[in-house]
Amino acid sequence: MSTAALVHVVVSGLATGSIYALMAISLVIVYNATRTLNFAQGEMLMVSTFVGWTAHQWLRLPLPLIMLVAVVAAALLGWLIERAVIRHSIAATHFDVLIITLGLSLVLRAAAVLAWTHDEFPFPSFFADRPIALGPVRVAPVSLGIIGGSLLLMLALYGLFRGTRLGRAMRAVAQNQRAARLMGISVERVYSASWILAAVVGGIAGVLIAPVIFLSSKMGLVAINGFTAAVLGGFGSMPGAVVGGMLLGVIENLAPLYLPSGIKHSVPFLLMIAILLVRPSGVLGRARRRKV
Amino acid sequence: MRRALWLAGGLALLLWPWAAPPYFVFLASLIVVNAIVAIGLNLLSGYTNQLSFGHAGFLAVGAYVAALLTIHAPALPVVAALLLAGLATALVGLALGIPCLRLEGLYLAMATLAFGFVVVEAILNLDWITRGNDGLRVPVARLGGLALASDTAKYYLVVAAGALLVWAAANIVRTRTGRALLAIRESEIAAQASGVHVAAYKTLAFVVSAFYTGVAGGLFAFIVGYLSPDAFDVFLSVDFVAMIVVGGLGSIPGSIVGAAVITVLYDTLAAFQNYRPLIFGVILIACMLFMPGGIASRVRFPVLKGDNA
Amino acid sequence: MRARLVPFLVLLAAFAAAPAGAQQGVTDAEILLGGSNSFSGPLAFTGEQMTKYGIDLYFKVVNDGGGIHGRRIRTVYYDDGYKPQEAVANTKKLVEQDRVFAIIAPQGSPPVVATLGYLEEQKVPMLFPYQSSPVTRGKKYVFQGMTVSDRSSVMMIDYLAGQRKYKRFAAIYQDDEYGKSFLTAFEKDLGRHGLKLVASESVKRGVTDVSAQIAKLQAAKPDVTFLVLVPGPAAQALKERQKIGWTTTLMVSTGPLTDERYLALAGEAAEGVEGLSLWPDPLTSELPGVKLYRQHMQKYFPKNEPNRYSIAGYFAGMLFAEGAKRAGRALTRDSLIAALEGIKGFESGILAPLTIGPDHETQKQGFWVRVEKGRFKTLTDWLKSE
Amino acid sequence: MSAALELEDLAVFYGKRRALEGVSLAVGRGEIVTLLGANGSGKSTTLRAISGLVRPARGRIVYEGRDITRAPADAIVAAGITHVPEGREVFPEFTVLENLLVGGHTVARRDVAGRLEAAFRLFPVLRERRLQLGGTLSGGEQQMLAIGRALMARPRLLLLDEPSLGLAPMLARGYVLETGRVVVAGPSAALTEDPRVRTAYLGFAKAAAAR
Amino acid sequence: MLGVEDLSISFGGLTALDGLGFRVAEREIFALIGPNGAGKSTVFNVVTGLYRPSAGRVRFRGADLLGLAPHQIARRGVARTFQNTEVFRTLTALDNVLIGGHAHLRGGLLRAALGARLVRREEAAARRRARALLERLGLADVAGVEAGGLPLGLQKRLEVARALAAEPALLLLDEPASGLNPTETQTLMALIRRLRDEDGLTILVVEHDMELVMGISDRVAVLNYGRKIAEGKPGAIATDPAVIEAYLGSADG
Repeated sequence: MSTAALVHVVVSGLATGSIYALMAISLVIVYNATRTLNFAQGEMLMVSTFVGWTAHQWLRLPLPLIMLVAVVAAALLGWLIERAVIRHSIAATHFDVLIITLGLSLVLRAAAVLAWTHDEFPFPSFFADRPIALGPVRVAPVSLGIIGGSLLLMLALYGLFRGTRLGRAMRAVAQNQRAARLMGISVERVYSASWILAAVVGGIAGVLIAPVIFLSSKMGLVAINGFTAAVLGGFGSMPGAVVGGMLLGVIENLAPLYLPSGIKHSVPFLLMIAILLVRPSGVLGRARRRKV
Repeated sequence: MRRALWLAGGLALLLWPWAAPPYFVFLASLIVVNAIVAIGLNLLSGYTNQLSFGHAGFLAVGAYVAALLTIHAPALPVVAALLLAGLATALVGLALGIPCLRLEGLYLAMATLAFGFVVVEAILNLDWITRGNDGLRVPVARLGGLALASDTAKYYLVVAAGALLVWAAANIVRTRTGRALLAIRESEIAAQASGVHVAAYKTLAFVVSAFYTGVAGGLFAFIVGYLSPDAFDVFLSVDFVAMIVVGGLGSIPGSIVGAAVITVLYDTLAAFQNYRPLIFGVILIACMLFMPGGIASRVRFPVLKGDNA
Repeated sequence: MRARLVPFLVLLAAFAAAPAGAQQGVTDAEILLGGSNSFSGPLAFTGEQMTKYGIDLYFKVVNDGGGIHGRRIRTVYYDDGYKPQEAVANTKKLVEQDRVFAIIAPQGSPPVVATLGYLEEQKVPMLFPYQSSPVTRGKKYVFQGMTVSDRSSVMMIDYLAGQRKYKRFAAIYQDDEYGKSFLTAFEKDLGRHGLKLVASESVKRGVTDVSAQIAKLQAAKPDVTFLVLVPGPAAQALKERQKIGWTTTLMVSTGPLTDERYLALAGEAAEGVEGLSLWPDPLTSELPGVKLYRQHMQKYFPKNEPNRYSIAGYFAGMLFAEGAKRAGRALTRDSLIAALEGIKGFESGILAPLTIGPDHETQKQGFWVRVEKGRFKTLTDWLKSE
Repeated sequence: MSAALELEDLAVFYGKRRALEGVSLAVGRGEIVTLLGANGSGKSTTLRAISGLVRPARGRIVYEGRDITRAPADAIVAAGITHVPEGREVFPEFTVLENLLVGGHTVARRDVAGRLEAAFRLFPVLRERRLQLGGTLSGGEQQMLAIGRALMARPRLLLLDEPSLGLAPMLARGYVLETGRVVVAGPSAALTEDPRVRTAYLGFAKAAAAR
Repeated sequence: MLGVEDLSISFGGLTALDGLGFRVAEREIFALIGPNGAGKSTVFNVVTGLYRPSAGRVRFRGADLLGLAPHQIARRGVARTFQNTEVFRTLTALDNVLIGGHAHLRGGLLRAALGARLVRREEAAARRRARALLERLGLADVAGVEAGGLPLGLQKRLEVARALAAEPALLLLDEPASGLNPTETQTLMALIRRLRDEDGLTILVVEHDMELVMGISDRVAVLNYGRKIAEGKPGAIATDPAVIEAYLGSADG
């Protein structure tokens, strides 16, 4: 295996890793606000991407507008789900809410099948597949584009969380809901904002990844890698989500190069189990302790 | 009164194959198998609050062990095959349970999810014995000289095993072990302070849960007759979780009712194709929003309770 | 408890497998067929197209034309989501509850294999299962639908190694029954030509990135690389090849893959790919049967685009109708089987003239195509697989 | 007396457990009022009810003439009541600066800098530690941070729950609570002399009687 | 009986215990008092094995408790109640008490599953004992009620019953009187005395209610900022200037 090929494989892994990271970030945003694992995150991404694509089919919109439509659809969907379903289960245990999001994922996927069939569709991309040569190394613009786009989004999120009132409020709610209320933060509004924000991040991730894995009612399954990434990084930690996603993407790509075919496909899961055993709260996670 | 209820129930179970159309005999077997899994899962998730999204993995282990034993040792009576399937799965449960002691809630759910995937991969990769993707034909179960080939014969096997396991589970949950598990669910700290070895009981819950699911796996192998890794995907694990959620966490009768409801629901909805997941999802959500304790919280089960109820 | 059960069990063992009614599923007015298929899970698209838009399409045509010997054909399908245990449950339900005459076009090896034994035991015909493993060969009650992998392999290898003289072959295959059965067949047929696979890489179902597999294959420098995949990953593999600028290999798609869908997904990356085509192009072929199929689709399902899965289902419907017609008014399972076995040189207008032999295979030929400007261009006549 | 805050017959339940039973009290403008009582007597619950963290089952809370009994917590902060909770509850993963800024969540953007400066002037040590994480401060510093944070919103009524942990309370007027009821009320001078207060804290009356 | 020596522990920079030491004699009622945050509950958590101190020793009947797991400590005869009550909320009062007796039952999983006679007999006996305990604590009426639904006062008593079911030698009571009304507190005081006098228990109690502390304790230790600032008979403690200052501030504020 040449170095050039290796670089390509790693870059390609970083590209999918960025998407995993975005998925993980979406999950973590909702988790931090509501302590809920959103099993429907992947399906929300799928639906919003489909909406963007449908707008494209009808109106022949340019790509940036497709992205906009998808993002708006995602935000609406996130808001709707939070207000219509999740808000009513505030008294329920986390376990119950988990089942609710699981039910949501089934409903969304089934609804997507009814609206858009089981078929797979090509999705327009911002970036070309034809390689560009950087010295001896060839990289695909699409990989660089996904990585770049994701990094930009992550940077924007970083700015949002660090620099804005809403971001600070969301972080405060993540640490201590009661204290956040005492600061005059409306926790309910943060819930809504979190679902919307997570959906928007997912919506962007969907538009970025759809040209690669194609648009279909089952594309939401990519979220499972987001879960793995989030766990690897330590659920609740944003930097952890990014690290976990990138790590997963690269390892997933390197495993087939070096490991016998017997175990290469289990690598993400073995990795997850291994990390959980060594660091039960993930690479960058923090353990919580109950007080008596 | 209670005795009369038991008698009526038992009689109904025994006479079912004569009263019901043949397909419903098979369906009833499937319900019982799922009920055994649900009880096992409930002992882990409902009783000790250790969430598992990997029970399809345990089911697979039990199914393959029972099938392989029957293939390679045809003289082995089915009872022994089922017992060994349960024990082998319990061993796997032990191996998974010990490291999982360190994990809580979400992380445990994720680790068990990963376990489910790893089991499927293992079946694929051990293809010299499991035949991987080609799948494994399960021979007819034998009890001494008797071949349990018909659906009715299989039904009696399943019902006998199910009755025994339900009875045992009811005994377990209303005595010391069951109380210790519940105590752990309610407050690990107070349980420790009462002398409950939390780690041991959490592991025990994994082992017992795996045993139940393993035996169910063996029964599953015999009633379905063919095993392939595709049978045991993560959605099956989710179905099991749905069973105990719908039926009621921490309730043995709830597990049985939940298994029956979900199995029958699946069967009824099979013809609705694209609407099936939609309806199923809506039911899950509605159940959680409007009946969070499951069916067990709405219905009083007169039997199977301790004398303090 | 157990001791008391034994007499019951003895009784039941004797009672087992009551004989099924000879004309089950056939009335004066109707023939009832059923199938367990994928309407969810990885093969949902295929399942839906084949049944609702394929088999049922042809049956609509038949029914509107007065049915077969005055009997309309009705179908009932259940979803198994590609899970064998659900296929078993569905099949039992179809046979025992719905009391269907025969099972038509179940899909995927695990569900098909899981129900095979039961159907044989119940003497219920399994008609035209859509899966490529040779497990169904030579069974009395089974008539295989899709060209099985070893036949595809014979056609592909004999053409490429024999006529085209390629020497180095590699494969990227899906890590399941479909992929592995092709891999085994390739090895065997290459062996006949004194060759072997220089590299093979597996891809997991639902994968997001195949860059590592393609990089490894490239390093082995094959002349020909087989794609034993489903449309999504196949398109990904082709795009991946484009990304690394690997032009020195001929990509060849297997029969089940050679399909307009991966062309649509891969776009320009599919240009120059060759493959074994099992079906004429459903959109452009001028064969009389295909034209009729398009007309019928336009009439009954104007919104559904023609594709290879619906044409496969359409063909299955046609074949059943042909068998039932030949069996005459006194349609029984055995008479249907005898009628199907008697089919010789049947002109469907879609495939080459069909003769069903003792192997009970209903499709065994394909032809060679190359992708040019986004369409399959036919390069050969029907190839021989025996 | 023109009361800034008035509680009328307030009752609070946690599930089936009664925490407050008909508490009535008043706080005047510019007044420092202390709630006394043993653990579990309902002091914290009273404050939580005022700041909207718990919903009273019965009774009224009137603040500056407005009924805020059912107002959400964020509206109550915006109305000018802030609450320094028991155990401080600083945000451990926020820096001191961020803790203060989040305290100013309801403050107009242009006023934040001024409020921040005021907090730093009040507790200079917070300025020194402004980039340190809240969770790493010592107990006393955390308390200062908690108070500074509550002052960011420029409250007109400040609720302090056990602000000093054993430091002398500066009393103007006080209420003594026992099992969710007010048992003593009065000016602080009278309270310190009241044997029931001493009993509540040290059981002095009892001990004295025993001698 | 219980000897605590030189105990130190800190959480995230906050020192909770700082070189604390005290001894409790057999059949003594010993109270730990001090303002909130003085470290009283931390002592309990160290003694019962929930926290591991950074320095110090805990000896119980001559054996070192440090390094033992909480359930092992419980099995050696140390039982406790909790400040914010940790009853098993969805279990009945009777089941709560039965769990308290967990360590004294032998019936393992297999025998229980198979309904062995030993288990059935043992269970029946355990239930009799548990009912007797409930009776003794005035909880007989609520034996079948879910513990979480009981009023706080009854939950506290239930915790005592559960602790007693473990047949301990040393009983740790963490703020048993908090949230109780004066009558309930009086009943509680009588109970604690009886436990010592009739059952021969040694009792370590953390409490804010001075009436209770002064009324029942043989000796009292006062903690402030994790240190012991006074120890002695209740009467002496109540007049100790250091103690008064810790509670009410120095006279001149």
